[in-house]
Amino acid sequence: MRQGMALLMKGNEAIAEAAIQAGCRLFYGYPITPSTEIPEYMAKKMKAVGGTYLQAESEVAAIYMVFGAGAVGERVMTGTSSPGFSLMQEGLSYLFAAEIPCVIVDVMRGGPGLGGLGPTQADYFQLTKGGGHGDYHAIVIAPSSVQEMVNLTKEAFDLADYYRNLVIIAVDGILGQMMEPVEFPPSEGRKLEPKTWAANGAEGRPKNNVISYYLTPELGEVENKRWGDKMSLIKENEQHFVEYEMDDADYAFVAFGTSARITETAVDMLREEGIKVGLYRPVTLWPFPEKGLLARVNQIKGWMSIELSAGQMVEDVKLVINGQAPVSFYGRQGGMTPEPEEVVAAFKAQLLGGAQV
Amino acid sequence: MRQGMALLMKGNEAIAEAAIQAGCRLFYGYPITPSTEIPEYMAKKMKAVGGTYLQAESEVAAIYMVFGAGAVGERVMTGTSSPGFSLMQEGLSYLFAAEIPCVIVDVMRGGPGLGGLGPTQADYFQLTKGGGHGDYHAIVIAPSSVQEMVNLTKEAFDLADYYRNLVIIAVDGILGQMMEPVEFPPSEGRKLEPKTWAANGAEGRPKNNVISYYLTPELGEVENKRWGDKMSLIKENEQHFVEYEMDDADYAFVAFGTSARITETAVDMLREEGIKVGLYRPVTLWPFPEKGLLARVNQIKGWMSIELSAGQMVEDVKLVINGQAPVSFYGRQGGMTPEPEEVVAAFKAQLLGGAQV
Amino acid sequence: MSFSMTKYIFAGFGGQGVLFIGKVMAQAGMISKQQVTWIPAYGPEMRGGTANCSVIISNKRIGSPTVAKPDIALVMNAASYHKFNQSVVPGGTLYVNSSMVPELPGRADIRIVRVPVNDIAHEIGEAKVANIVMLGVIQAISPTVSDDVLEKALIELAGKKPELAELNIRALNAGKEYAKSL
Amino acid sequence: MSFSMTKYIFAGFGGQGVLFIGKVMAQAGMISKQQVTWIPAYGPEMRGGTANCSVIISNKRIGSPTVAKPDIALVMNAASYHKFNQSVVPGGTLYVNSSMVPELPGRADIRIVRVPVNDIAHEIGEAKVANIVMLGVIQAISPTVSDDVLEKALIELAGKKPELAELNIRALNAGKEYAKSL
Amino acid sequence: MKAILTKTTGLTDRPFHYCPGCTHGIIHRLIGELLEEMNLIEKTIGVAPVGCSGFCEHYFSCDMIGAAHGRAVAVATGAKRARPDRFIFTYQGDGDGASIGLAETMSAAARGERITSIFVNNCIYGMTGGQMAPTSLIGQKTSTSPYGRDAETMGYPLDLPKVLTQIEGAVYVASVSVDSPQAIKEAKKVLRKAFQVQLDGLGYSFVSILSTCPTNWGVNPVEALEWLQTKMKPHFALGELKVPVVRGGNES
Amino acid sequence: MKAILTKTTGLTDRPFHYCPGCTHGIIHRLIGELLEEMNLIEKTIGVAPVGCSGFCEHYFSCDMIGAAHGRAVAVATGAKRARPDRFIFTYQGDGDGASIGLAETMSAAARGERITSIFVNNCIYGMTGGQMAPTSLIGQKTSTSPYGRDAETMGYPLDLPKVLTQIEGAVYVASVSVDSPQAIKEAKKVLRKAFQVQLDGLGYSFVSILSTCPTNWGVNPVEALEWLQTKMKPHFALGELKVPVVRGGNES
Amino acid sequence: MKNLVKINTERCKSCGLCVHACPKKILGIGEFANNKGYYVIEMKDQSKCIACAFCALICPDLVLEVYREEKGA
Amino acid sequence: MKNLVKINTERCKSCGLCVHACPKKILGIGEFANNKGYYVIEMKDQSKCIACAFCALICPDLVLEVYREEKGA
Ligand SMILES: Cc1ncc(C[n+]2csc(CCOP(=O)(O)OP(=O)(O)O)c2C)c(N)n1
Ligand SMILES: Cc1ncc(C[n+]2csc(CCOP(=O)(O)OP(=O)(O)O)c2C)c(N)n1
Ligand code: SF4
Ligand code: SF4
Ligand code: SF4
Ligand code: SF4
Ligand code: SF4
Ligand code: SF4
Ligand SMILES: [Mg+2]
Ligand SMILES: [Mg+2]
Repeated sequence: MRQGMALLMKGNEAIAEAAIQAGCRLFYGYPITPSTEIPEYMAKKMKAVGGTYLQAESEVAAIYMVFGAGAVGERVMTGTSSPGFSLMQEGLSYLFAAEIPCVIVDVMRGGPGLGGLGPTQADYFQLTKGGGHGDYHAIVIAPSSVQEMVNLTKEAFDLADYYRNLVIIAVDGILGQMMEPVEFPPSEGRKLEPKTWAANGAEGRPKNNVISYYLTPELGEVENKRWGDKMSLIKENEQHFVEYEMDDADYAFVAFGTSARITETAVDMLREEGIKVGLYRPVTLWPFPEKGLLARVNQIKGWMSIELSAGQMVEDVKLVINGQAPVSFYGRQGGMTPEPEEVVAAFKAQLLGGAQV
Repeated sequence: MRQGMALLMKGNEAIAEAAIQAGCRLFYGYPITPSTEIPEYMAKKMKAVGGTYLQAESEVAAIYMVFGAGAVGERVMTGTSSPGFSLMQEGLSYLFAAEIPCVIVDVMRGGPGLGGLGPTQADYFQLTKGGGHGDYHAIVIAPSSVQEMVNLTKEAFDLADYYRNLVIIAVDGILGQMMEPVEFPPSEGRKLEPKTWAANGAEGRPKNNVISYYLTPELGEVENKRWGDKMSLIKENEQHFVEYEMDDADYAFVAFGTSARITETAVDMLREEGIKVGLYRPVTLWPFPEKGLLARVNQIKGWMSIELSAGQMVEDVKLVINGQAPVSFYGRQGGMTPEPEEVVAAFKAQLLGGAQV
Repeated sequence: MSFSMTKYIFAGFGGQGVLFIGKVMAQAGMISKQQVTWIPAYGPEMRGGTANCSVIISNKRIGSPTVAKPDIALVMNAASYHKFNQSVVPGGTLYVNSSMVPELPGRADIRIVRVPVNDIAHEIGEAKVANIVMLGVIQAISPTVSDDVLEKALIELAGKKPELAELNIRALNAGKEYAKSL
Repeated sequence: MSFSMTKYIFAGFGGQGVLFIGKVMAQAGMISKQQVTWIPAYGPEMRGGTANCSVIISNKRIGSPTVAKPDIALVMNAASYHKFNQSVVPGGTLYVNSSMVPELPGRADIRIVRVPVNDIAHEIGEAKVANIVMLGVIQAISPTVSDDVLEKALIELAGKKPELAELNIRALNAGKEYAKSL
Repeated sequence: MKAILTKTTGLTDRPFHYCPGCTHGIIHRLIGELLEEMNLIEKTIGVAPVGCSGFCEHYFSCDMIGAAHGRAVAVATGAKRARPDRFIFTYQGDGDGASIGLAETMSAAARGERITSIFVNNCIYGMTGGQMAPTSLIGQKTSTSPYGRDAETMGYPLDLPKVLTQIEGAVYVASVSVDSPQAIKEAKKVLRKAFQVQLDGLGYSFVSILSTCPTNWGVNPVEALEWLQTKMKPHFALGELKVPVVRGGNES
Repeated sequence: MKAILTKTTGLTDRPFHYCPGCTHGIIHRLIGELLEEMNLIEKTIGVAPVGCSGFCEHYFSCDMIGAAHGRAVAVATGAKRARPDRFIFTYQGDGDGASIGLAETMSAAARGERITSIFVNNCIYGMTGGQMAPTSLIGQKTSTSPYGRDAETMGYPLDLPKVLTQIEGAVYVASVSVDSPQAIKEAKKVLRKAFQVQLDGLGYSFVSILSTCPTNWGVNPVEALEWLQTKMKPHFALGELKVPVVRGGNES
Repeated sequence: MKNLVKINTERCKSCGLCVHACPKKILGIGEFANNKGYYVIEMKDQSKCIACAFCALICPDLVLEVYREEKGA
Repeated sequence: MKNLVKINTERCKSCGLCVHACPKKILGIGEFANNKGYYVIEMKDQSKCIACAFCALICPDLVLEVYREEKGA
């Protein structure tokens, strides 16, 4: 990898390369469009760095291979797309409960069911509310450019190790397939504790168990409270977002990933018409960046969530705004993406026209 | 089954018996505590009625066996508990997209991970927001007594056939394991169309395909819109709830299943102290019964959601109340259940004390 | 009719049949047209671990089916004694299997009834009916259903095994007998 | 520097190399320090189905990477002509592979350039460089990057195959040549 | 004129979406012809996989159900138990049936489900663009074994039919190919027997068919036939590997 | 005094939660003893299943990972690829390894993963209270086969070790039992070989151990031993079913 | 004898399998491309055709139908 | 000879497997119940013990340890 100089790369490949540069030497996965460039890149590049690409027999097996590698304390990743991601839900719940650090990529495609190969963001609920059983959350990161896919992938591994929590990188099919110029600057990374908890062989120390069960409800509640405290800490420390033209905005869009890119153009178009509008772009989907939104509550007259879905994130926006301003929504589904012109029109109809979804 | 006269039955067995009485002749499942009495009852009773109990090799296989039986137009059911339910998420998304009627029981236990065997309601998000990929919803029904498990199970099969939508019966481990007297009154049932769409052999008609994919994003959007319209219709017609002491209430609890039973006692205790409080009990978790809540918005000074989780349904309550009154929460986790006294204390501290979660 | 509700906990280790006698009480309550609930609970061990059930018998609708503070608790082994001894409501009754629970400094605000049920069962010649013996003692001292209803419940639950029903009723009476001596 | 953004769509059926020439344009844009995006799209067929890619070259940050209304569209087969002919912005240019797309009543508000690229490629002796020939025509008529940058891009993408680069550049020049005749 | 070979009513008129020379199309035709010849079109329910053949619902003239990747056998089981009077087949790729769906295939075999699985083995994941399959050959270069499949780290090709012969409920197990007109005729014979085994209610019948993937093998369609003959055939047990002890097997 | 048999350091002091007479405990002891004797305690990572033995993390003295039901082999694979220098075993029930985890077991075998699976076959789902297992015998009454397992509708018991012998990457496959002191000694020998096969890096080693479930079989512990001997043994291939062609197998 | 091979050119994908399979080598890829852009198969000498149907047997895309002239027709 | 079988009564579950396995039939279920409520195993005649360790081999709960008296000790 020619460090420091720009390369034209697909988002999926950029994630894979960034993972390797972040010290990930284990990738377990099962091919699925539109995420397959990730395993393919790993299959090609892991060899040279002495790492392992292993094709699992299924996504279920893949996520539990990740479980095993994470449990022994190694950096590990898998990547998939919506249907495969659904098959991993039990595993995600287990990974959380066993507090195993790992990074999972979901390159979202058209659903539900087998659906289609087009880009969507319709796994938002599944990603952020816990598609698996029980009270848990993964840290969910949503880049919106290939360069950000590089930067955030490196950060994802640090977050996972720092909090002993699974981290999901959520992108739509366009970001996974799109090529943009990208650079790989050498990065610092966080200070991390040694993984003394790992089950990697009890040499000269008491044995470690990495497990996800509790023997009594009393213990179960203690564990759940401890996990709850950890999630509160993450909520406190790790809300990330980017604002575009927000400082003097009267109205604001909320969008992530590709829809944020499209909306950014819509903002430019509206600004050209002299309408003061901005874009609030969540970079973490969980924790949802409430703080930044709350800071704007008194300023913004109306909000509009733009999504490649029937409207999922809009619920989190409403939960934060809590009735203090209208919150509306515009989206496309099934693999379709809105044009900036549509977003502009929807904005005028719903917010300037005062209508509300 | 001695019709008309009361029997002492476990909730799980009551569901199984009700399913058979509703004409379900196919049960595919994989054992898991605390839901196992369902397959066990089916294994015992299906033979006599010429039905089939088949033990699948896994929950993944079970849900796709359900897919096959539903696709040919027969009434079919499966039952599981949280970890097994997580393994079914891909299947649920497929069942929705293929519009296959079926009934699935989730007897919730302690999570996340392997967790424990105690009762919880911590799968609420997974149940109602779509634990699988894509924009979809299952109809989710939450009985709170063994008798209701009978009545609603029969209704579940009608709902599934009527809307060609999967229906989930969600109960916690207590309801599954608890014995209460129960009766099986003969029931009418809805008027239902013949299943002309079913793939059951193209005798004297054009062939049928039961599929869950679309070949282009354009078609994908058309399909998703159609599904969206169906979900709107269900939202319009099928919001169900039960009110307890609500008519003159100043404050209200929101709770379902076992926590509703516990809260009912808390309401009695508070009423004895002269505090005007009531209980709003959602019977459908999806569609969440917004209408009934909205009808009380101007009446109720403060709401409190009581759950066997870290607080999941409370988000849906907040989305409806939308800032017009404080919405607070109290819950227990990991298999623990609150005592009515705790609920009373939490209510006084958070709502009478004015504090808010 | 006035409001009456009785809450029970039956506890012991697996195989001692505590879930069964709870079921008998619930069945009896149902036969006498009361509202009833029965909830089992198990420890993590596969067998020989602790098990218990909560039973409520009430003449009005039962809200919460869980029992934190039983009016009547039955403990068949030491572990269960330690787990539930404190939870009995003041004025309530704690029935203790004295064959397995050593004499211990007990609470003053509840009645503690110690019964050597294993030994009594031994005399009957069936170790496994110790639980029914204790049920007899309870029925004698703090009944919530009539004697014949309780017997009816035992017979119904014996299903197609009359000899079993007969044995159980013998054990029940042995318990009632013993109660007289208290 | 003033704001300039050019949007392309390159369409044809699989195997005609439309994704590749899109990539060449993007690479060239990047070499000339522009912002670029490249997005592929495939039809449902495994092979021989339609494929296309959207490319944007801009001197300022690119928001939306999707291209609904291209400034420049290239269609290598009839299906693609029908799909994209209407979407070209008024004043834009539509490049048509006349070896495969019959003469059709076209739009008056855009420039339509018909090139028999298959035949030209045939003359070069390599059917599969028809796409590069068309790239040459585009470069001659509506360039967004300099000639040498475009050649540099072709060479970079040929990687370790100089003979391939050489062939491509021959095709490119053939295209430019033909453009003169237009 | 006497029709020697004409289009079967077992297939619709919809053109196949497969790559030029892909033998999935030949296998489709054989199944369509048998459905017609055995008079099964109206009593058949086919189950499609996810894979290149994932759109075959549109090609067969019978009712079809589209399963999830790897779950065709589970879907077929659910359907057959619901309608034992129907003829039910699954059409699956090697990734679908031998990787993600391996437990389903093996378990249905163990249960002796009265269904027929047609397993199209092309040693690759075609649909997703040529990744390694459980059946990929040692040394075979794929997009996820770019340096060739190496037994040390990626294991050995799984010969599923051979494994299935060890399972009691799998009563008819055969492995054929479609690389020549003669082989195609033989494949049809074997498929007919497999169908008959189900109609006779004898148990699970499974036919593996070696098939080509010119696109992902990176060869032209004719070379692909040779690749199949010279590279694939030596590595997989061929022929009727298991026939019913009772009647059904020796019919045709 | 000379110690003939004393508690191994391979096990912790925590009392087992198993039912009286359940032979899971015997198998635990054999593994613990081998970990000690082969000096593996500090370099071993064990993977526990979900099943009655799902709490065995607390019994073995080595590091342990608790897998989900059926996924122990996948977890072990992930761990072994991460730490090839470690000795890694899975301990699984018959439901865990032959039903929900069947694809994982077979696929790891096909890949020749350098791990050792100990498969405890008691013909039942013990943990969940006695439901039918893929290994349950014809006619066996369980809570989900209350009228006895019937081959017509529920299929035949799956003899997993026999099937695994057909898979190239499975280099050591054996089936033993623990129903007598002699059998227990034999079982230990076989386990030692299986461990050695992994240490020699030869491939996947799999040991099936016939075990009792007095509780769910509804017999007392001593009767359970007889049940195993008279009912189970006739239905499963026993002994060393497959040994490495190269060295490793004939060590002890 | 005069046999007939009917060619449904729109379905042809120019794969060449029939050319390869024909024992008489009378099939070939022609100059004409169909709407999909494939240069379709063409019969070079129908008179040599023995109606063995190898071509139709191996054609993956149902392009070919083979008829034999009846005796004394 | 005088051998020794150590019994960790608190772990005993009264399953009887050792009783069944002992060739000398010198083990039996006793009268004393441990805290778990199990009537624990007891040694009826240590002097007859041949230290074959069958009991310890078959005991599933690590209750038994077997020692043999060294020659000339
Ligand atoms: C759960 C899930 N995982 C992965 C995929 C992606 N996928 C589609 S088909 C396929 C494999 C195709 O190979 P094979 O089954 O051999 O069929 P072929 O295309 O080769 O005929 C994969 C991995 C998917 N659709 N769903
Ligand atoms: C996904 C999932 N499905 C089902 C279960 C419930 N369950 C726990 S153990 C078990 C099977 C136990 O049988 P086996 O594997 O043979 O082990 P044994 O208890 O007999 O030793 C089942 C079905 C679970 N925990 N998770
Ligand atoms: S990719 Fe391979 S298997 Fe798929 S259609 Fe093309 S040639 Fe056939
Ligand atoms: S249930 Fe069976 S397998 Fe489980 S511990 Fe008890 S006896 Fe052993
Ligand atoms: S029928 Fe035979 S001879 Fe005639 S064209 Fe076809 S293959 Fe050639
Ligand atoms: S085999 Fe069929 S598709 Fe291929 S060239 Fe011949 S006619 Fe065309
Ligand atoms: S060592 Fe042998 S003889 Fe002594 S008690 Fe044990 S089994 Fe009996
Ligand atoms: S075998 Fe062990 S547990 Fe069983 S009775 Fe003997 S000593 Fe006790
Ligand atoms: Mg394949
Ligand atoms: Mg078992």
